Amino acid sequence: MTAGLRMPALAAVAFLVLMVVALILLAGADPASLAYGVVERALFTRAGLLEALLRTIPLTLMGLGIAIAFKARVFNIGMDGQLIAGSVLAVLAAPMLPSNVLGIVLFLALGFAGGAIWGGVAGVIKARFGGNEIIATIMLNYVAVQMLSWLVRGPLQEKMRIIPRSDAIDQALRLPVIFDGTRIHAGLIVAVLAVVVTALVLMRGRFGYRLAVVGSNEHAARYAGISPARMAAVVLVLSGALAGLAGAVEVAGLYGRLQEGFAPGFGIAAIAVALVARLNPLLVPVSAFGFSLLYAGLGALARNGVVPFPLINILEGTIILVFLAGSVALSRGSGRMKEAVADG
Amino acid sequence: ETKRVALVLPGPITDGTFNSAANKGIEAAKAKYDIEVAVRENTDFAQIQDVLRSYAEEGYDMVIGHGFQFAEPVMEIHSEYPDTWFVVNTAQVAAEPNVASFDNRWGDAGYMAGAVAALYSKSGKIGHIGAIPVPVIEDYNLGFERGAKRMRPDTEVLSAYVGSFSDIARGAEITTSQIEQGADVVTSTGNENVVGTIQAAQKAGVLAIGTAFDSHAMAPETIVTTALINMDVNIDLAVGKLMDGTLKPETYVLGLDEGGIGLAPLREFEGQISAEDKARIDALVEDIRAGKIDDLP
Amino acid sequence: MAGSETPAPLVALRGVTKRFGEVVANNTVDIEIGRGEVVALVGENGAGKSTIVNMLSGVFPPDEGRIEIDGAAARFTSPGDAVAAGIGVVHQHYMLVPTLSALDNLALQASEIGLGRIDRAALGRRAGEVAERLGFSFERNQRIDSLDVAHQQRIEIIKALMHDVRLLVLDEPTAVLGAEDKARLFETIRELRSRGVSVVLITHKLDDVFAVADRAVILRNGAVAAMLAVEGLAPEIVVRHMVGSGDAPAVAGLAAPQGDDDGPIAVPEEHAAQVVCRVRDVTLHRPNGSVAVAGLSFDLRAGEIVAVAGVDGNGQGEFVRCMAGMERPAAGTIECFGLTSDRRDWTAARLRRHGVSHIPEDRRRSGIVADMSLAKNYLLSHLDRSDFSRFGLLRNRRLSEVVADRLVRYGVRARGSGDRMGNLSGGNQQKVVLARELDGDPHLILAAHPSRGLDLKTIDFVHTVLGEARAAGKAVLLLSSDIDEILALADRIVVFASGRSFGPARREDVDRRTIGGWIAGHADLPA
Amino acid sequence: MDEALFLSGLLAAGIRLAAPIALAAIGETLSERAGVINVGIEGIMLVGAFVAVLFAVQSGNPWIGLACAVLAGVAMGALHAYFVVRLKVEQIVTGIAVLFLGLGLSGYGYRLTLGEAGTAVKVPGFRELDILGLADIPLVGPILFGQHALVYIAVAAALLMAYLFRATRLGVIIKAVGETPVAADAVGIDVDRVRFLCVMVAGGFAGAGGAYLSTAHLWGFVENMTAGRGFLAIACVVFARWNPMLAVLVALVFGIADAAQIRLQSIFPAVPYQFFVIVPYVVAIVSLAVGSRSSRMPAALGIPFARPR
Ligand SMILES: Nc1ncnc2c1ncn2[C@@H]1O[C@H](COP(=O)(O)OP(=O)(O)OP(=O)(O)O)[C@@H](O)[C@H]1O
Ligand SMILES: Nc1ncnc2c1ncn2[C@@H]1O[C@H](COP(=O)(O)OP(=O)(O)OP(=O)(O)O)[C@@H](O)[C@H]1O
Ligand SMILES: [Mg+2]
Ligand SMILES: [Mg+2]
Repeated sequence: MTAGLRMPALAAVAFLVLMVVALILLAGADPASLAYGVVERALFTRAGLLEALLRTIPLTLMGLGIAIAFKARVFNIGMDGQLIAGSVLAVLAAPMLPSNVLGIVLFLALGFAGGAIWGGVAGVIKARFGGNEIIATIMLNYVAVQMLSWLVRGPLQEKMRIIPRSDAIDQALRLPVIFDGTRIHAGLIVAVLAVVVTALVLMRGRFGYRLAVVGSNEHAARYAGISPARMAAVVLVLSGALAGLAGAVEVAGLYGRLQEGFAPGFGIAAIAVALVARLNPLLVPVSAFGFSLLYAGLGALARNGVVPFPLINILEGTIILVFLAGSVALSRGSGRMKEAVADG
Repeated sequence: ETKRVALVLPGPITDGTFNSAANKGIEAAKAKYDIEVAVRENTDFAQIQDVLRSYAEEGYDMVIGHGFQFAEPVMEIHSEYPDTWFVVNTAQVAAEPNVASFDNRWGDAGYMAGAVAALYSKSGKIGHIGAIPVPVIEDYNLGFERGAKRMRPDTEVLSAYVGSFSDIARGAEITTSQIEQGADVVTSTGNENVVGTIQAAQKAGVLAIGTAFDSHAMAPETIVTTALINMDVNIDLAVGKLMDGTLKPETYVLGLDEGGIGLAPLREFEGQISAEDKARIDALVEDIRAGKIDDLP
Repeated sequence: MAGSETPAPLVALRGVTKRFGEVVANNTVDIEIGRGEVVALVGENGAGKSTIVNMLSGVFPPDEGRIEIDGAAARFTSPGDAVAAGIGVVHQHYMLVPTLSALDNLALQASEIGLGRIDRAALGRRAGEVAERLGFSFERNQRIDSLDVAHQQRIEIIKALMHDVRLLVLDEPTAVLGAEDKARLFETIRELRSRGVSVVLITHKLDDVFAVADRAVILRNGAVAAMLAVEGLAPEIVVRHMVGSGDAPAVAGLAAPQGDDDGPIAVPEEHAAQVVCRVRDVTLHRPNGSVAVAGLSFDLRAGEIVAVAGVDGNGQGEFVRCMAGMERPAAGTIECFGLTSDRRDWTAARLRRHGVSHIPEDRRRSGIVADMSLAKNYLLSHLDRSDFSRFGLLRNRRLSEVVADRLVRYGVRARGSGDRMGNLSGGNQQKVVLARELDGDPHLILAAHPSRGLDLKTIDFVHTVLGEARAAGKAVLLLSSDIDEILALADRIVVFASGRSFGPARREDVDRRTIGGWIAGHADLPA
Repeated sequence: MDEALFLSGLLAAGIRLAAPIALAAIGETLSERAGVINVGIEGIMLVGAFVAVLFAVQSGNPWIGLACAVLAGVAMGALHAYFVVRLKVEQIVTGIAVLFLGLGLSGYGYRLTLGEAGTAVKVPGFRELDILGLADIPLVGPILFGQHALVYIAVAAALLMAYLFRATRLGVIIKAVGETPVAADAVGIDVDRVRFLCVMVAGGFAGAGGAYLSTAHLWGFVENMTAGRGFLAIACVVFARWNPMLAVLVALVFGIADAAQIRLQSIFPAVPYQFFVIVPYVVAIVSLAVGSRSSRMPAALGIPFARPR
């Protein structure tokens, strides 16, 4: 079927490329050197690769959460809020944690729990009252953002009470850097573990199986004694927990304190990451790294400022579309929900 | 020889206030000094470190972070790049050998704005709409209230926040609600949301006081004056000191004397207040300059 | 006389071949359908019948060969083309929109009324006339997903008959129809034939063939095994051609039916006593809220098969779903394995863990996961089987071994346990469901229309398995619209009709007439 | 202050805040009913907002600006449709790309055209109507008769679409295409064509929503001025169970809740403003918990249609 779509797909690619080239020329820049700049930063500079790798950590954790949820056709749009909830709970409790490895583990666990709670709210609303999770999670995002905004100006604000941010957490609770001379921290290990565990549960575990059944045919699931409602709740808790974990990892690994907007747009990015990975846990880190590379490359473009900033957004959108169309032209599907929940 | 300066902005250069002002400043500096300039827009918190590092690694002589949120990342990395100056705007940080900061006295600016607003208000109600209570905006807010009370102790000062720097529509609605509550002179701080406030004032036919650079042209019949936050001065100072090597790792607080803030001319609105009110405004400005005001934020 | 003047047949398949991967669904098939001719298309599950239907209706084109209409090659690129060519189809898997009302489903295809406002009165009248002709009840405003399969089938048939078509293709329309409805449908088919309309009827029931067909086309492994005039044809011949190579039913694993068909196998006493489920004063409602059955009370014992008969839509479906923990009775209680229907723990999960297995009535909606492999479909009710998982992880190899064995045993036509369920033919899907639900020795088997869509051979096999289950002391609740099946299997029989229940009566105390009477709603006969 | 005045001000503001969300939601309802979700409407709204300003300024007539905004929205919708309907790629990912594209195109276009002059350009925007001169009736006047033309257009469109779904065969077709495309296909309906058109129309509505923001509610464009309204629109659609009239109502409740929190802020200056900003969202969550019987999304939403072959 995709074979018949090859020409239309290539046409789309051509159209997009021409459009972008035209827009770049309009800005008086040279498309070739500009493209080179992006690719170079993304692929051929140490800094670029490290930047991407760093971004890959949270996107992987959150992408896994999305994979779990979407596999059950539970649409968790609330990762941003769950991430905040996780980091908040962890930072709140940080002063009470022991200053050692156990403390770090507990810190991350609290992040996990915080995300689980925030996701659980949506879960309860869905399972108990049949409220749609898409609305619940979107709304909970806004609430979490404002709550963070209040906390860093109120109860959690630093001693000096000047800047809207929390005090730094104990140095002992920070995730250690694992490659000297870089910012790559132990969160990378956490992410790898998460990938392994999620892959096992989703692809080999009974729970993962139930999940896929619910996502694939609710009625059949019900007849088999699996309650989609219960599943949806569990799934929202789990995916929320992974987002919360990501939040705790970002705080413990990079910033050491709470501050507004420390993970902007990660929620949406995670959805793209997971879907491009066709909800396959093993592909999620790959997809996450891919998006991070794109992001790092475009960052270089944004810095040298040869083109107006909005062109960066245009490129971002275009590259995603070109990837999608390209994957059709190469007659691979493109992570359709249907295929994603099917199991061959 | 040519030096390279990078300006890192939290928002877009088209916001008509905070970021536009900085951009205009760097443009001016470019014309004035022998420098090569790069501007990075829409830098969210998660990106700051990578952006600063990249510029430093690319050998820039000075990287200007436009906003308090740049202070911490700068402090974290500056020692790794001793050949690059890190400058933070609207914050008070400094560190050997290469961190300096320029902090405009937003509080004083708000104070003057409040004073003018109080004198131009017929209803005795004025309002300030902030984007999000970041330190400078809180200072401005506080100054606005105190300045107003100084001129007319019975003035009622409304204050509300948009909860976003870019939500121009909600900014306009909040302004409208304050106008409905009787405010007849409003001011606003933030980014795009400021445009919303000015438009709401324009539609309702009440007066507004601009912030950042002189925005009189935006609505000549609405904008009485502007509480100038002269970002261009920050940048001119920073670059100038970089060029002649006089830049020190310290915080430069920019008040009226340094030209870091100011009050735009009243223009055609001058006639709308009595001569003595006008005199009081001029006097106030002088007193602030002379440090005679005790309740500045 | 019909159609004989014109040389070219109405529709002809010429050397049509269709492959799905390595599966050859149709192999150089040549069939001619004359004007006003009724052609019966028969063959075992997976023989390729529905594939032909799909090509005739433009769902997909043949890989080789062509379809001719009036002797001219017809190139169907979409079902739209087939519709335009005057071909009406009732698919084996109904093409209805569950969330729309019956009437709106009819409006969907009524292109003649344009895109604008639907004159529901007029459309309802037209539909009503067709329904009347067929003797179907037709509730225009019922949502499809509130109807049982039999009523959905009726809507499909009305849908197909509402338009003047030149060729009407019916894929197993009788699978879910009771005797009454079937007779009326055949009446209609004959009447269509007399008006020169041609009909292709797909069925697994030989009586159907002899009842209406002029010719029987017999498919085997995707190829035409024989084309015979029904006139003076003997059933055995048809069967032989279906099964192939003259020999009696003997496909791998298919045990021959044991015991004689009339009168069930004797039941060991010790089982007969033990009560598995108590049904007390149960009242059941139809989807539209009306009372279907009131005051239903009986005990279901180990080692017996109790059959529920009656025209569909009289509460049978609801009753089975209640027994399965999918619903609760409107009044009264059901008690099984210490669980009671008025308590919270009356859930499918709990009941299944107590050994209740359930062959759902609506196979496609509730019985299978089309996107999953056969193995994963089998797993659906064996998730807790200890040898299927180790350290909480599934052992896929073990699973495939077991499933592969079942596929052979049940004669499922599939490439293997990794095959996608949705790719199986209807009957083969049903076989997989049966294999799944009859395995892992359940204590109570709820079998709703277990032999629906199955070919003769497999039906025998299923009946045998159910018989064995009974002999092994299982309790079986059988729901069927086929009196013969009921009489062949049941120990006791309950009939739901006209808002009440008849029986349960012991098999030996009733005969076809009595049951027929009850189904028709006459109480006058002994109960 | 005077309660009545306060109330009418509240409602008027609520309507102003609701209008752009409602317009986008009406379109998205159509698209999702046909089985296509477009999370990129935020981006399309931005394009609409910019195009409306640009052509209003060029032509001096806001209506021409609106028309161009709708066309631009349709074009963006066509792009989305080409990918998800023609190429059958993942809908949400495509939507995210459309979001970035719209954000970029609007900002870039703005900088190439009006950007230099910045916010100083005079925009000939829409003015509130005064239907039959009834707008001056105290209190109800401004609310019922003194709104922007686009508000009445939105309500009319929602009514029309409700009729479409309830009474017409086209509505039945659209619902079938989003619910059981294979059934629609079987009776000869071109599923992909129906979807393509619905997505394009949805784009047009989003464009109009943007135009309302930049030429009616405000007179001017700033980058990213939609500030998340596109996503609120999607929430409204789901909340309204894919019913266009309800979608408008939900949007209105949102708008009023927002207008209310704005006013509460200055009434209770002591309470941190964040607690007011979340009011609309909390309202939504609570009403989800209490008011909602479970709502099913169109069964084929997000799933490309392809015949077996
Ligand atoms: N979401 C659910 N809804 C309804 N019933 C469920 C659900 N999850 C599990 N069950 C029932 O409870 C039983 C035991 O639950 P449990 O979670 O222990 O499953 P399991 O078979 O142990 O698999 P796992 O090791 O993944 O948990 C399952 O066999 C199933 O019948
Ligand atoms: N979409 C498909 N993909 C792969 N294989 C298919 C597909 N459709 C049908 N088949 C295979 O083609 C063969 C014929 O299927 P078909 O549905 O025509 O059988 P049938 O005669 O209708 O059987 P039944 O009586 O059970 O309906 C079967 O082996 C089936 O597995
Ligand atoms: Mg078939
Ligand atoms: Mg278990």
